Amino acid sequence: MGKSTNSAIFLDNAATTRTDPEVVAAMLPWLEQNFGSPATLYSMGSEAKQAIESARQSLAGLIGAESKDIFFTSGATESNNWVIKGVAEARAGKGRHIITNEAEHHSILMPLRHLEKKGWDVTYLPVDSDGLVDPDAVAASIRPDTVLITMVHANHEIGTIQPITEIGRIARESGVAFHVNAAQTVGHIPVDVQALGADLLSLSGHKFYGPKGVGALYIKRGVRIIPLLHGGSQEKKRRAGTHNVPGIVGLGEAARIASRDLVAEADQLGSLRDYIFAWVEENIEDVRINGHRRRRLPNNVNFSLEGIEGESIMLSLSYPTAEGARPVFISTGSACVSGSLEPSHILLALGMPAELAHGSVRISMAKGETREEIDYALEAIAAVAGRLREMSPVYKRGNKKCAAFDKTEGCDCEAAG
Amino acid sequence: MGKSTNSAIFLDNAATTRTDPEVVAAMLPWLEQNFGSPATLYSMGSEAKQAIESARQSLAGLIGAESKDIFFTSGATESNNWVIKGVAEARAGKGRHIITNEAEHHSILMPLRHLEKKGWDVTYLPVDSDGLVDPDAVAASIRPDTVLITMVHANHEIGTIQPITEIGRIARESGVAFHVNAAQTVGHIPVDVQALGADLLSLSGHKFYGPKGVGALYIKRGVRIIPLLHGGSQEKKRRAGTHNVPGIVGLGEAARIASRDLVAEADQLGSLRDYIFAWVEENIEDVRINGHRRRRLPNNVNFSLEGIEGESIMLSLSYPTAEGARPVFISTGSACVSGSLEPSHILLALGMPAELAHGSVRISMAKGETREEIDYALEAIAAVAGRLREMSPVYKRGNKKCAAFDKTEGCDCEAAG
Amino acid sequence: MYSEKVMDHFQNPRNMGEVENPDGVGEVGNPQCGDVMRITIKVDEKEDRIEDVRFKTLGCGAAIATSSMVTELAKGKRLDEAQEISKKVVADALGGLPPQKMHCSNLASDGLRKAIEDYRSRHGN
Amino acid sequence: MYSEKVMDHFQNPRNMGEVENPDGVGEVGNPQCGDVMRITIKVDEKEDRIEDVRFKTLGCGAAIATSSMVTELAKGKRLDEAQEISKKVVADALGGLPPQKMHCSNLASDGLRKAIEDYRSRHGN
Ligand SMILES: Cc1ncc(COP(=O)(O)O)c(C=O)c1O
Ligand SMILES: Cc1ncc(COP(=O)(O)O)c(C=O)c1O
Repeated sequence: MGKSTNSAIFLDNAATTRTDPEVVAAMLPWLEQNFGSPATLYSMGSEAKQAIESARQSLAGLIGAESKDIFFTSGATESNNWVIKGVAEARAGKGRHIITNEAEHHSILMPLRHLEKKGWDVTYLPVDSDGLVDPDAVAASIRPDTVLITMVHANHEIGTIQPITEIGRIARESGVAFHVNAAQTVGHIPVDVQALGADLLSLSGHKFYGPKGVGALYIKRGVRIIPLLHGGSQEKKRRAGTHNVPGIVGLGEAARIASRDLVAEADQLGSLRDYIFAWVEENIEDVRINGHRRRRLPNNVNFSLEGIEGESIMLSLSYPTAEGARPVFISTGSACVSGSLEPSHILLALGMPAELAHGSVRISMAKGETREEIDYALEAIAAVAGRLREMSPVYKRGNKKCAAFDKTEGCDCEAAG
Repeated sequence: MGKSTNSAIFLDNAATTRTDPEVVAAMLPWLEQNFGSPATLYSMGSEAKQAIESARQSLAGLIGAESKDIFFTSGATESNNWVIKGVAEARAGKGRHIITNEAEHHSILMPLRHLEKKGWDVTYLPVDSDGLVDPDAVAASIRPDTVLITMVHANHEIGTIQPITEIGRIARESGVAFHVNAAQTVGHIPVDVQALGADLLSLSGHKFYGPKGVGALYIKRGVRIIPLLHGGSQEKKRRAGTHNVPGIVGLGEAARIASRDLVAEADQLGSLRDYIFAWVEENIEDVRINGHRRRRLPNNVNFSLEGIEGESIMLSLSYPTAEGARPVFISTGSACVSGSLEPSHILLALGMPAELAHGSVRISMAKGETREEIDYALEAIAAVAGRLREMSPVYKRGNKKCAAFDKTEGCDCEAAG
Repeated sequence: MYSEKVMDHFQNPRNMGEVENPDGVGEVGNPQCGDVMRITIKVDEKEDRIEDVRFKTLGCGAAIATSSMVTELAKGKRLDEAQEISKKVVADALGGLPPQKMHCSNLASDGLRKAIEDYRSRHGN
Repeated sequence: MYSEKVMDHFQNPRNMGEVENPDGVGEVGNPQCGDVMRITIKVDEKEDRIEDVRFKTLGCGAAIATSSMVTELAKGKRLDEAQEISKKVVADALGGLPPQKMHCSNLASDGLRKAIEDYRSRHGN
């Protein structure tokens, strides 16, 4: 986030974050000088081994785990696939039922769909209009053949934080393995595997200022899981493959930094987030806040702008035409997926009508974000919204208007003025 | 490979190679500046997308593939697991038989063992005393229910290059999918997916001066394979997960450099290799060359020293005691695996007696290796061998001596002088 | 993802708005799908020519750019010629569209055709 | 992987070789397993004490270091004391061994015990 007038304002940190310069600095010696493999006995290898063990400790410290329960992977997608396929396979003898919710990340939903094709039964619990899962519904859906409950800690799109502790307690009482996908929370809000009651927990380095292509899975001692990557004896034979030493060192450094900065970051971004909500409601018409107002990630803001479409908002913001204007990078829940413009399944799971989901804007901030940048971005968003609404054939056409939104009642559309 | 007297001589490049400084330089902008995800539409994302597409082209060029058939992974271990599990699952309807050989890498053998537990039938073809698979044996083992043949291009331990083209032809004629694990060959000798007749081909960046934690799988158009990592729509929905942009860019750069340097490297290292064999046979007693003399990787040397054990050779070389001595890093087929010193399954597959396998030394060179360093290393090896043999209670005890080695006849052990 | 020409039409759309007292109106798409295009035309009756044409569009970058391009292509054309403007013609004029945008967000030529039909039905042919 | 003490004994093994005209010889291990230790001792018969002890070892770093350490520990000890030198005692004296090396490559104390037994059997007790 440079300070020159023309530099971009990056507000898509839920997709990926800048690699912290301290992290890059920590990685460089392992890219440039010591390239040894930790599997080897000679000095270069031992140093690499020490480096990854120290990264393991930093990461364990960040999430309240023992370091021997941390297994490095290529990212949360791998961790999630590993959990779903590996626990399913390890526990298939006990049963073939898994519980999750409708608003999960694709790296959870797609492996589950795959299991369904192979005869597994998956319960997709609904979420309420704020995106929350009801712990009672989790309890009610547990069956004798349930072997896994997997819940995202915080949703990547709307930032809603699930009642993980409650769900964890229910899982423990029922003897069902409990997996938490903490890709969006680790490094941003306190995550403690014990407090959450997690048996397994996924995370990804690049979501909290670490490198891309590296992540981890926490596996509580005693939890049975079949490897996803079979092969060499790395990671106690549970995850094969030559260690990505620079990546792992970077992940460890990101964990160390997060342990230091997390609370301050959450405070700072939390107030900016609330400021944004207030500003948007004050200054933009026909806008709706998505996700829970308080139980949400401090760095996440999501709202829908009636009558316009997200990709065009995003493009207008990122390629501004005015001389000297700063590009603003945000994301939207309106994505062009293979041939049709599909609104995010997460927004739809809230009960939101598709046309509103198409108009959604996600702002996700990084630590150090400034009020100045946010003000700039907000003015830009308001201007773009105005311009696109002028272009829109449906905005304020007068025949339909969405009143206060409530999932159970749906969008209350009525003929208006 | 610095030039100062005390710097280490790294001869374990089959385990992992130094990341080429040009590769590191190519990666840095993607670590330090542009951290965008290629999945996003704004400028940072588009640039990242262009960068990975250009890496895909470089890599495709190196192996004679079309770039749309290249899929990025976290390394050869993932690629191999993906192939074995993904092709098995996609073709299970046709049959449940897979053909491989005894001397494969663990990232092939372990997923196969796993499939065996689930009811698959695997034929492990023997190799001869040079490590070669007999194509006729492959042809003879094909059954109506055979769905996959997987063969390593060159063995990582003894460097023997398999008759892949012949096996590829047999696979094609039988309509069986053919996978080549080219982790050791890509970037070192010419690899052309067409010429080899490969339907699938695995590779790993760090084996040819690229970064660790990134690799690829070539999947010929039309070959059916179920994803290993389900989730987002990256890599045409075949391999989910946020792209490791710096890693992929580094892999592409390594491919570009290899396309340029490969032939010269193979020439230079090939003569050094032959020089080493000649030197060792001339200067060290009771030594045996492992692997095929000519059909082998140019950078690979492997021999067994009678009467001593590999780990102690390796440790002695890497922690020399003499003032100013240079450490020499090699590897050995004698590995301490969970509680017992196990000789490499690859050396045993050659029919070698375990005691000789324990005394094996692998020298694997990198481009730019110098005759001076090699001479230094050879003298060091000879000295260490002498010292350890003096310490050995079994060397030249006079009661046993291994004559010329031939797999079918086994080690010809007889009472000697 | 988008060509320069697409970005140009997206950023500087031509003929945005509504023709006053239009002779024909065509609307296609569906807000639930994230794409709605409304094309209004003014027709020079004597010449059977499109005198003026404007668009209003809700949709993604491609939807806006193709709308803008369709109006550019249609303006001044005879109705029978304008009716021939296909999705492909529009996409080609923009230097190509990403494959996944070829169909969903490239409805403007349908909108134009609808507007022409509307004009014809109102004028009895 | 190895402690400094292990590396020291590996690099500078004490009492390497064979006692001349040994009073007892113990050999354990198997070349197929990559580990063979041969311990030879000279016994001060009057004192029932190990006067000299030497080792020859084929094996990994731990095998050599533990052999060296066993001879250090045994030298000058009474036979009954020397017999008490266990794998654990050797490993502890070396500042610990990697877990996977604890058993396979730490046979030297068995070798020593065998050498003592050999001495005793030859001397009739
Ligand atoms: C909630 C959540 N889970 C999983 C992932 C997958 O992470 P990665 O792409 O690093 O594998 C992401 C990010 O893409 C995410 O936001
Ligand atoms: C022949 C062979 N296959 C596969 C691999 C696995 O590669 P990686 O550890 O990079 O996943 C290696 C190296 O370890 C290898 O030498």
